[in-house]
Amino acid sequence: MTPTRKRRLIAVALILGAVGIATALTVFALQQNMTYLYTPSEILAGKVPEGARFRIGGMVKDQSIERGQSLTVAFVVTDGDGDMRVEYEGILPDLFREKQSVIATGSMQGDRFVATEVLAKHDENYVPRDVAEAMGKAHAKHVKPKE
Amino acid sequence: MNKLTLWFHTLGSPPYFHRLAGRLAPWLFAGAVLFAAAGLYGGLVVAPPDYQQSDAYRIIFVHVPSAWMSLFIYFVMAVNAFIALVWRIKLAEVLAMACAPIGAAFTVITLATGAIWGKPMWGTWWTWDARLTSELVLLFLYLGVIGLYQAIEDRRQAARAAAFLALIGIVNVPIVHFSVKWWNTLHQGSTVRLLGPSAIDASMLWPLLLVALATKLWFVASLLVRARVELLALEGGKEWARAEAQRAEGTP
Amino acid sequence: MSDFLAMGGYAGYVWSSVAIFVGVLAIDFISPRLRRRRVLAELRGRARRQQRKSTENPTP
Amino acid sequence: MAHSPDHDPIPLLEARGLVFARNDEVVFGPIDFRLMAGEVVLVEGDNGAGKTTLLKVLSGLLVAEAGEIRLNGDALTLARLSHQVALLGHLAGLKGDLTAEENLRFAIGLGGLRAGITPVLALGSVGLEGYEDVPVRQLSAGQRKRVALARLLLVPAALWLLDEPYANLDRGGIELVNRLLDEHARRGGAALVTSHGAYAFTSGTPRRLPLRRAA
Amino acid sequence: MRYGTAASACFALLRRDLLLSWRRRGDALNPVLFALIVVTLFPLALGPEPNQLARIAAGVILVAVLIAGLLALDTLFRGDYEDGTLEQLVLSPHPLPLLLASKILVHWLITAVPLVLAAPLLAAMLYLPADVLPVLIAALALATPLLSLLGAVCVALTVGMRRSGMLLALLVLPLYVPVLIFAAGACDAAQAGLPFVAPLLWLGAALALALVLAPLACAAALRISIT
Repeated sequence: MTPTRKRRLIAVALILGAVGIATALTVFALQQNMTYLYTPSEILAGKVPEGARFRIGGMVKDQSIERGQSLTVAFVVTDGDGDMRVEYEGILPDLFREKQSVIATGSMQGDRFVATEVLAKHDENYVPRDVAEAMGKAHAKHVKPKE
Repeated sequence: MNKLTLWFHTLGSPPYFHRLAGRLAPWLFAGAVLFAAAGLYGGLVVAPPDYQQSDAYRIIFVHVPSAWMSLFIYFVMAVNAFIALVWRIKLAEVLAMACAPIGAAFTVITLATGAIWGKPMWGTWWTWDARLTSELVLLFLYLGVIGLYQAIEDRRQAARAAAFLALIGIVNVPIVHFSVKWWNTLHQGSTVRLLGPSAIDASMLWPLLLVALATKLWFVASLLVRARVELLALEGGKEWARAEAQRAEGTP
Repeated sequence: MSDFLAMGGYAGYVWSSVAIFVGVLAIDFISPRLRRRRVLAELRGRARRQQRKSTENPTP
Repeated sequence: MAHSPDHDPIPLLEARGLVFARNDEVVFGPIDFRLMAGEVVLVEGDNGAGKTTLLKVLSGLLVAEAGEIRLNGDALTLARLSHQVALLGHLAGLKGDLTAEENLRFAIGLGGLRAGITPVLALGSVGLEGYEDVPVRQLSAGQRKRVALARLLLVPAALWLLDEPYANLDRGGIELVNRLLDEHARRGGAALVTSHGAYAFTSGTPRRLPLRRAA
Repeated sequence: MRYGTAASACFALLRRDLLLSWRRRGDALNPVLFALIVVTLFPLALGPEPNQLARIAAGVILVAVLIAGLLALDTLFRGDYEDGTLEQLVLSPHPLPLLLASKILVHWLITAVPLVLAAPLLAAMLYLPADVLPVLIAALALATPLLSLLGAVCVALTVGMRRSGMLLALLVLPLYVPVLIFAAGACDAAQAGLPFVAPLLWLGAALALALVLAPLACAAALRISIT
């Protein structure tokens, strides 16, 4: 084997080895929750450690918004399977409404989630109002539990 | 020499490219303005309000095409950078370097309009989620390529060094694109998909595609104009460049 | 017409976005043109200098 | 090359149609020359004629615009630099914080060692006996140049590319360079030496390669 | 005649760089002193409230280490470039990536390892909870070689420039962003009591790739910028 060829072989072997190790570590990493975004049912299942600051994601439950004095507000976030009461004080985004996806940051205090920030997440669907109403009537029962 | 390489060499000859680009660019610009006007009219006037976001969603018509371009241009830049580094073709170096400012412009538009859109809808100008952060890194990469290109005295060497940086930065492009898939973040997923049905009503889709087409044409036009100037500066000592300078004196 | 300009209360957001889009692209349109003018002026200057040199001491 | 007779020995270094350009302006070329073993060639030219650039191109540091370089008949490429070439540039490549001997030991580690010589012997033959343990920082410019010359004696390169080796040297130093070049040529080595003409060889009359700035 | 092997060349380079930094051993403390001063500034600017400091401690330490590393990057090739040794390295017949890997290794040992060792002190200054410290050190141990490797590629691109400081920062920081995000992510998660292994695994994966690819890229970049 010529020296050049040997050198090239070693380089290729090294690169393949590195890619292999990197892939293995990535596969391990992907099995963990890294976004720290939990759904209400995950919280109820005890997947969030005590006292942790994390983000909760889900849909604002229909007719659950209670506005208190000044800017305090309480609502229930649901993922279809579990409900979690969220309390927040501050200005809410325009999109915040019932049946809207939200992401709130905060921590558990007892059995309720106290948020320091509430952001509204809109989906990637864009539909004219009348079309949405027509669709809404047709699929009134189909609440997407995914978000 | 086969036909393809012959064609490539003719096109790669600076005076020929200069002439061709000078002839094409105005038409491309005109087309871009025409399509953009039609698309924006369709988006801002004709298209109905969204059921969730009402009229605020109309920012999509400038935000999304710019975002596509910010990634697309980086890809074009990296391809040219690769060609420049491997085959040392001058035109490829020039094209790669001409991509950077245009890409940076579209990235700035994407970030600015995104922030403006985020404020009323999400409730924040900025959030450090994966999509936004990686797009910001994309801007830094563009600026790094421009900065490196400006900083080195020898133009060819500067182009090669900056092209190398551009190639390293290509890692970021898939991260930007797939960030909404890989991380569940505030930014919504892709609306318009190449495969499968798009998640946008047809009445809103056609203006979006028109503006997207306009930005593509604009990119090509701007690329040609910028590459043209760069070639002129690079080949200042050559006969054709001198002739061009004399010819342009009469028509300022 | 004013309804259209008001954008359902989001006028500031929508129109500033469009303005940024148009404004940044306008800059992108102008800057290579300015650079081209500079480059051409520089090339003419170089040509003049060379001409002067060759008339002052013509090549033997 | 169809005309070259078959019994012609392979030149140590050969350049064919070598052109170098910077910012699209030709710096030198096209140049053709051959350097046989046992030959010393003086590259002459005014300031800015491209002498340093030529040596950098020949060593592989810079890439030529056109033409080719052959070492012992094999094309020189970036991927295949060889032990055959030693370059002495404007910068000596010495670390001020290290002693003369430590610097030379590093050079050996990087470039290999010629048979029958040691760093101490090499320092002796450039007139620096007893300076082995002196940090290079404390040496004069001329002495540093001598250390750099000692590096050439140590590494097993057959081709020396010397860029202005006479600069900073006194009369004794100039004679030293000439003596080293003579010895190197007699061993079967070859050297390409640049000089802007202020110093002449004291022994023999080497071949000259004039270099003029391209119009 | 004895032609050197690649291994002996790397060994000579390692030996020389270590010897050089030993002769200037005072310089090795500079990054640590810098990080120490930066960390000191935060209690002065934000007030000495332990709870508040503890919350930002990991992030501040990571940023201080990152910037200290950034400032030290310039010395990686500067000396060798100015005295011509870099030319000798590029001209040597041994694989340039290997030689550069040796240089980067020494640079990491000299500039980054003291920072990792100083991390407990920095952490104590900012009241970082004791159970987060091991995670911080693990994150630093994975992140600092990654920073050195990525930084080396950018330094190689700017090596010929006289004043490259600001530009170098502009080139390097985008590449540092993901490293910082994952390292800080691990510390944050540990502090919040959430699982923290995933970001460390990502760092490990990136390090494995960078160990092999960065020296190659660094060599290519150096070849471009030294000509």
